[in-house]
Amino acid sequence: MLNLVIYFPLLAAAAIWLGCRERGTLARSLTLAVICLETLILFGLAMGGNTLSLDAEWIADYGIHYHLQLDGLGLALSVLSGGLAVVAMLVGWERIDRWQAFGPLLLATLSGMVGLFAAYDLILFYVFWELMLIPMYFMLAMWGDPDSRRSATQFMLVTVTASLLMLVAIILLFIAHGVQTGIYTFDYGILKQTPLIGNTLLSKLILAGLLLGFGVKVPVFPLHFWAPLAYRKGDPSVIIMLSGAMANAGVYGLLRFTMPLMPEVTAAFAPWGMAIGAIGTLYGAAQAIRQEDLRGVIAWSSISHMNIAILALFAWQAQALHGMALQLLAHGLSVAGLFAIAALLLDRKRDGVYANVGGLYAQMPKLGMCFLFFVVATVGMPGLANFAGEALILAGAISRSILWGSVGAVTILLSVIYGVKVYGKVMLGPVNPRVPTELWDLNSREKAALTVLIIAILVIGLMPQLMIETVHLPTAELLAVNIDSLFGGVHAID
Amino acid sequence: MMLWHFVFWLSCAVAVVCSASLLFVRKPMHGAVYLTTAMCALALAFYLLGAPFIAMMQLILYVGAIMVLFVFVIMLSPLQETFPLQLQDRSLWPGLILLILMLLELGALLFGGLQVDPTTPQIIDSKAVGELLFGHYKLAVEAISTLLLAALVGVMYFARHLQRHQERKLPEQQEAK
Amino acid sequence: MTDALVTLPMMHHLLWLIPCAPLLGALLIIALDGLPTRAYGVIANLAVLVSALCVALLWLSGSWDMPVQTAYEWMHIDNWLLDVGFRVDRFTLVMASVSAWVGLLIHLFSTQYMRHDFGERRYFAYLNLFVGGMLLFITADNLILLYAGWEIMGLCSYALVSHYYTKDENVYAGRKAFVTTRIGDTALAIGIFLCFMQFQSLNLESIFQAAPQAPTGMIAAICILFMLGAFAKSAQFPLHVWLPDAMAGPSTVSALIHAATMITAGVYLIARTHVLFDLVPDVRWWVALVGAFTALYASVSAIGQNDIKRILAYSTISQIGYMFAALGVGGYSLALFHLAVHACFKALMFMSSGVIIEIYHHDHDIRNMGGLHKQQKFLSFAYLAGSLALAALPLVTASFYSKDAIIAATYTADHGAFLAGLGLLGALLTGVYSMRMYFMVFTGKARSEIHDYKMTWAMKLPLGILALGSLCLGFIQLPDSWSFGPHLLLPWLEPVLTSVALPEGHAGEMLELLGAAAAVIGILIAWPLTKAEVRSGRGVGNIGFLNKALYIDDLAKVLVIRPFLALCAVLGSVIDGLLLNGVLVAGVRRLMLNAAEVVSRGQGALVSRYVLLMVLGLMLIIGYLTVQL
Amino acid sequence: MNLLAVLFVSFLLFAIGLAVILVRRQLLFVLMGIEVMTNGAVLAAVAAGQYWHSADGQVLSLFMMLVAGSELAITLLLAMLSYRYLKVSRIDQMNQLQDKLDKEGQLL
Amino acid sequence: MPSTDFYPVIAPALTGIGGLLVLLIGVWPRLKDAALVAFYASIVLLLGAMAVLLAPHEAAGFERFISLDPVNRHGWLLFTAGGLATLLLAWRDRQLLGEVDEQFCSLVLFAVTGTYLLSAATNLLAAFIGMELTALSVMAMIAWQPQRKGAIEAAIKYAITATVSGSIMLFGIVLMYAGSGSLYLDAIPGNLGGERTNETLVIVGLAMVLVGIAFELAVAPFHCWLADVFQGSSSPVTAFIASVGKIAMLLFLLNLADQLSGLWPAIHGVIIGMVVLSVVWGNLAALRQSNLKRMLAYSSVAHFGYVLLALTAISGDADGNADLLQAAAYYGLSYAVMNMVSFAVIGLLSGINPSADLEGYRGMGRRYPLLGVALAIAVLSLAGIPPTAGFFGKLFVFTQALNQGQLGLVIIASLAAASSLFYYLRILVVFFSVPSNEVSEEADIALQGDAVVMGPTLVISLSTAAVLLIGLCAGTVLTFI
Repeated sequence: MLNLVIYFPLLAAAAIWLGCRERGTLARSLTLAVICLETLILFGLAMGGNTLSLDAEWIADYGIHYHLQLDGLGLALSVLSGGLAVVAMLVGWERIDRWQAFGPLLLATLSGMVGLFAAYDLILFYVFWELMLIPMYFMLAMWGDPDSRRSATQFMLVTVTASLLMLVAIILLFIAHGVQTGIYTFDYGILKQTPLIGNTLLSKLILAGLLLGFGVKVPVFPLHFWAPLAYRKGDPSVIIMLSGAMANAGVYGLLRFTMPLMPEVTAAFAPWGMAIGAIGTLYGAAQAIRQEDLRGVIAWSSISHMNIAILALFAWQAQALHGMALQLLAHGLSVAGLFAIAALLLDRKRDGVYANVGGLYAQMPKLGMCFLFFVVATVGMPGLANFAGEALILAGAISRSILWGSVGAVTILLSVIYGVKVYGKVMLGPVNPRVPTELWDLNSREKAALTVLIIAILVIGLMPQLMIETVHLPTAELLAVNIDSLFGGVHAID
Repeated sequence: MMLWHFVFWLSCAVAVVCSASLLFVRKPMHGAVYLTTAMCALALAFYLLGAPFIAMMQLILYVGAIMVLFVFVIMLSPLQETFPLQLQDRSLWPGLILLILMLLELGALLFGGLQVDPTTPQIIDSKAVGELLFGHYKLAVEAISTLLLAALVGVMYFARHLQRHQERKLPEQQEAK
Repeated sequence: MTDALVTLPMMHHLLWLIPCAPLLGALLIIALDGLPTRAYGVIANLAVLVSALCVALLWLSGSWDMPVQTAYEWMHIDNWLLDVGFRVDRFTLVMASVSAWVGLLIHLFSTQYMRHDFGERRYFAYLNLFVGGMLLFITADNLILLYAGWEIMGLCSYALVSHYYTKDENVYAGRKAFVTTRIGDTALAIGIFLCFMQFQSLNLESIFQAAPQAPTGMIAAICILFMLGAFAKSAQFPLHVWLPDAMAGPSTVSALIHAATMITAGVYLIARTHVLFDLVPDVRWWVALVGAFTALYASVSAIGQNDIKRILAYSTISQIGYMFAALGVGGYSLALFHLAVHACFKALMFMSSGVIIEIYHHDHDIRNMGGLHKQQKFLSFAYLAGSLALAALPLVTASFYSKDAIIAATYTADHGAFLAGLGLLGALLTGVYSMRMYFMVFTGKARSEIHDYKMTWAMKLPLGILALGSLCLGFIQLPDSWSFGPHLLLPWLEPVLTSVALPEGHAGEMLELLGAAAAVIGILIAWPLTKAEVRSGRGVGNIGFLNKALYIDDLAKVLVIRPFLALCAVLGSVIDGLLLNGVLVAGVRRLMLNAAEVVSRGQGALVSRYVLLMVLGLMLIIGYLTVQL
Repeated sequence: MNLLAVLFVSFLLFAIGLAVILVRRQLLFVLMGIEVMTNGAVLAAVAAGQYWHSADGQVLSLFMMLVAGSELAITLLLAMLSYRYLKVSRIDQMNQLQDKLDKEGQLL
Repeated sequence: MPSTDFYPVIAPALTGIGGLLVLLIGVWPRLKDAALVAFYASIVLLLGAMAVLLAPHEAAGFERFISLDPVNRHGWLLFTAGGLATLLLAWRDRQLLGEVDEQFCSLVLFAVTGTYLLSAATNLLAAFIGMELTALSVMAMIAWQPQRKGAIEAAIKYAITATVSGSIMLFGIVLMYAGSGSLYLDAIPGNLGGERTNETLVIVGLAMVLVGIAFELAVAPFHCWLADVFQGSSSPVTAFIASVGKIAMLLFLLNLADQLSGLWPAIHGVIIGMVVLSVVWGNLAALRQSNLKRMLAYSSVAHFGYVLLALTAISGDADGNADLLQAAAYYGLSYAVMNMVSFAVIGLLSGINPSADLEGYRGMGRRYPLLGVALAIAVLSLAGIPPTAGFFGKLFVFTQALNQGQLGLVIIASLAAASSLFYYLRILVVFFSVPSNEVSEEADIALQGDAVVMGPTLVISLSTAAVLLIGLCAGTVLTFI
């Protein structure tokens, strides 16, 4: 079953690619069907609530296992990826050309993501980590703005550089663990049973590598530099996958592989981590304020929100971690919603630069309402998904460190500044004379895409307990690392 | 023994000097002559070292075959130009400096504390060589014959092309110009 | 509590309906597409009516003590136990009644008033959502739910202020309102999280129970944060700047949000958490000071306004200032009393002002009005009732009973004389600007064309009820020092909301007299002032210092907004522009590409260079070995 | 016989051969330089063989000569082809094959 | 008492004699179809492979000259496959058209013979002869069809540099012999310390041998010839050099390191220097190349830098030697297959873009999607993206090097690997962007007969599958090496 859900999209991708060489429309329909099916299967699994697992020897000489385990958190994030893929398809339905290429790439990315969330072996994880990257690169470079190639390349280079250093760190971890216990293995299941002891230079290096590799993807504050450009230049459909689904992988990786595998050094780093998260949150928000185009604002807001997740991660505390899981989902949904809006505007030949828009509400009230809904979700309106995540995160973070928690909380203010600003600039105000008059409001396809997101955001926001229960088991398992004793003196209340 | 030493080092010196003169001569043909001299001197040195077989081979192979090949090529070469050494060409110097440095290093390495027992030359005649060659090294002989064959094939092929080229070079040259 | 369960089983289960009916109404309005526009108004009215009736039922049931209902578990992680739960006590009931019923009246008024407006459906959706948010805020039994209601109000305020979105100023005003109040929201949120950190609970009751054992420093921090939240939401100095601009929305919105309900949320918040504030009187005193100062400051500013709605806006700020002053000295129930009274007369005035503006062709300037009394008698009398209530005309208006008690109460605090002095001065000026407004609009000759406007019963009924309330609501609670008359409200509230002992004897009487005198004098000053202004065409409204409200808004722009934006820009260009994208990305790119060229050049294309490199390599290797061996 | 001294002489020959290659860019001289280098190696091989009183050294040198000869044959023909086809007799005129770097704008 | 097991000799003898036979068949007057010659040559190679497969699995030596051990067995199979692939590619190659006659085929066979000898050599002389045999055959093959632009130049450049490096290696062999008194690799460590031996000479000799090896592997700074030779020769020959010649040399190097592990620490510095120079220089030089073959050549320089990374830690007393060598061998194997794919693709497209300029490939991936994907897989493998063989090669090498404490080197290598992605992406982007111009019908490979594309297609599909399989089944592959 596990293999099926991971490789089904990949096989379908190959089939579609081979079968629909000149038939883009067919490829589009098939891709949508496959993604929907995949998402439904994943959803069913998530509802079932069981943890799937599979373990086999892979490369015995290096202790690499083909170990898969898909628990609640992984399932939730996988379902999110699938759902976002559906949305990405729906909002790119007409705009994206050559579905016979795009569809398979999208499917391959999805396959990589599901595999990533299921991987229970560091090398396997890395394999899927890179696997989802390649199709993503092509989608970024081949579609999107005419000059998206450069930003895509920058994204790819930065990510891969960091990933390679992360690989070095993973290998070091393998060696350090082997030296410590005599067992040389990359299997996460075995590694986490004997976490790395001590706050040595080696473990610091390992942590640094992991932080770098995962942090770039998140993107954590000083490593975010690729993101604004890539988010702005890529096709919004692709960016939905990149920012909404793929960014989660970074946080997920940090969650899985830092604290449980080397608690001491991570705990020592945690205050810094919280500081980075908090500062990054504010910085992202502050930059979002000064953007002059819709996609720029969304990009920075995404950065800002993902940094909150980092704040939560390093708080390593029950509420914060659960909140982080919620935040990942919520951010995925809301940023996807915003990019979907950007995509729909792009369909209407509006690029979202303030100078070219304004007063669109008059022509497209429904789109405007949806836009406002996503803005409001993004700024953390209670009752919507983001709030559930942010409230838990900030409560947890403040419990751990009043200073950084409070600094992070300022995002409540800053997010609303950019949120209502961008909404006002794009949708409200006097009608921009450059805007053509024959813009159509949402059609049923677009409505469907946005409704999926809106319902998901509402459901998670109103009944977060559903999600909390889904992710509770893995999170509790991660929390089993007795962190409070580690934080001890290091982390007294500032 | 003195005489041995004298002749041996003299022949070595001749070899070195003649080789070095390659650096200065203007015409390839002169170079070939110097080279031949150096090889003959080396053949003498080989003989003195106690390797008469190799000395013979040196004469036959190098002087007899290789140098003749050179001379043929020089004669066949359409461009009968001279090539004066251009010391003012600055791109030459780095190489020379590097080589001198390398020699200094080697000198330091060899004569700086390295101890090797002196040895008296002992004649190892062609019989011993032959036994080894066709005994232990029979596969090597086969391999080297294959190598010669390969070289032959290559030469044949290129020669064919040289021929072909000559047959149709005129129209092509016109075009090229 | 058990009593309540027995006597009111139904109500106990229907508590959720109070906030949720309007929320559902909003949802329906959004979801149901294609109905006739009028139907949306009906839905909205019905939804609020349900809430109002539920509240009324609560009154009628007679069990006011803490019915609690838990709808479902919202979030539960370890000790973070968060339910969607509602709770009503006497205090809440008063507040809910004000919100629901005033809300209902304004809804009713809106059906007519917004009839020819654009975006009616949107308007009613937000209005319903807003009432839902307010009621959620009031009835919430935990801090997060309370915060949820608080935020929903903020959002609706934003959307409704920018209702006429085709003008940039209106959009900006909405944004300004949202952002400024959000400053307070942030503080409130941090305060809530600190509460959680300290008490490991978010439920109000359990927090109140645990509070006395908590360290004072923490309580003080929480209270300061709550206080900031309240100040921003309730437009207290210096976070009041958004309110005058927020008048860009429809007048009904101003009536509902910026007069009766949301604007008083801050008052409610502090009263609600008074258990905490009681623990730190020093912090509480600052509430009083800011309140009293704002009362005066806003009155001063109101005098200089010419825009009828801005006058009302400043008057609202001022009146809320009184409420805060009451809160600050511990007179929570006094604040609530004044809140209810203020809701009546201010809603009345705002709605009326909407009609007035319609009549004068959407011109807000009172200098261009005048002479309306002859045309609109009903409106004139209603407005007069409101104005007098605002001015707190002794004995006949409700505000006299509520406001003067506050001034008296402030006297009991530390530096009480100073606080009371601020209040009295404010009261005097209130009389001035209130009546100036009335005189300018209704008396004299018309200074511009008066548009014909027919008010239907749907407009007159709410105005009538509210006018009645403005005049008579005070009679339920005459001053304590008076031996006669009903004393209904404060004693009834006593179990949940304490008040403060008013000054006894001489000082008390003195203050009462002074308060009454201030109002009367103010009203008396207003008449000649208006006369002079009408005659000369120049008056207090032309004083820039007053008109610009002491330039606080401009000061904020210069001192806060611009530096903030500049900071954002500088940070962005230094960190992203220079360091990351400049040095790192572009630098590495340049370095690599140039190095590629250097390497390629170094290797060249000639075989002699190749050999040279080989020799170099060999030389280095032999050198290395020479050194090594 | 001092092995080291002979080795040094052979090094000297070797270096001279290299020098010829580096200094004389005419194809024929380059080839001669290569021969000098090989000769140096042969000398060393013979000396080493004598040092160990073994025929290995001589076998080695014999093979060297053969290899050098065949390589030379091919190279000489290549040189001829080069004269004929490219009209080039100096190695520093051979630059058809070289790095061509893309302008920055053509890159990604 | 040298053992005289004949098994190791069968395969080289078959190919060597087979080469001669092919020559003879070729001059047979009535036989004029080149295809038949190539067919016979292929049969010879298959027979050689059979001989290797049928030989017993234990290590077997012949006269201490060459020895066939399990690693070499697979190496030999690889070389045979490489030779076959070269024949298949060359058979109807556009650039070699009409010139793939019995001579070319025999040269391929001779070159394969050389690689057999080289990789299995236990005697320095065997290695030298094997190397020279390969080099000589290749030298002729490079200039095949001398009219091609750059063919002669490439051959001359190769000839000069190869002879120089050959002399250096020869000198090294002589020095090793002078220092130890033996040409047998397995005897040298034992001889040392004995009377009249001299370790210094052996080490200097070893270093010079290493220079020769480094030249053939094209490790910086001895790499310069590679780009010119790749560019100047036809794609089948390039493929042969990359996938067969270099791997044979690599196997000899591994053998050398294994046998002389005691002396290895003395030259660690040399190897570290080579590693750093190679990964940096190779990747930098490739960054902006406008010619695909040159780009792949420089990438090859970098790749062998990574391979050598595994050899920086060989030493006499470490138990990790076997793992290190295994990692390097795996890397070499993966390198061979992925380059085979790339050059086969280049060869197949040489009708459209004979100069192999990158720009000429614009849109080829869209025009020929299967070809594009094969190339994409190969290029991604070169870039070290999982789950291809290239990734696991890097993983193993890095793991082993880190296990020996080479953190700094590994970080340099991984940064260099990251920067390499830049030019690999350039290849992919060019291949998959919008085609810039139409392809003439004559050159369009989709329109050509099966006979023309069958060979390359076979090679491409098999080696692409190999790239993936070697990666996915790395565990199994490792047990073979």
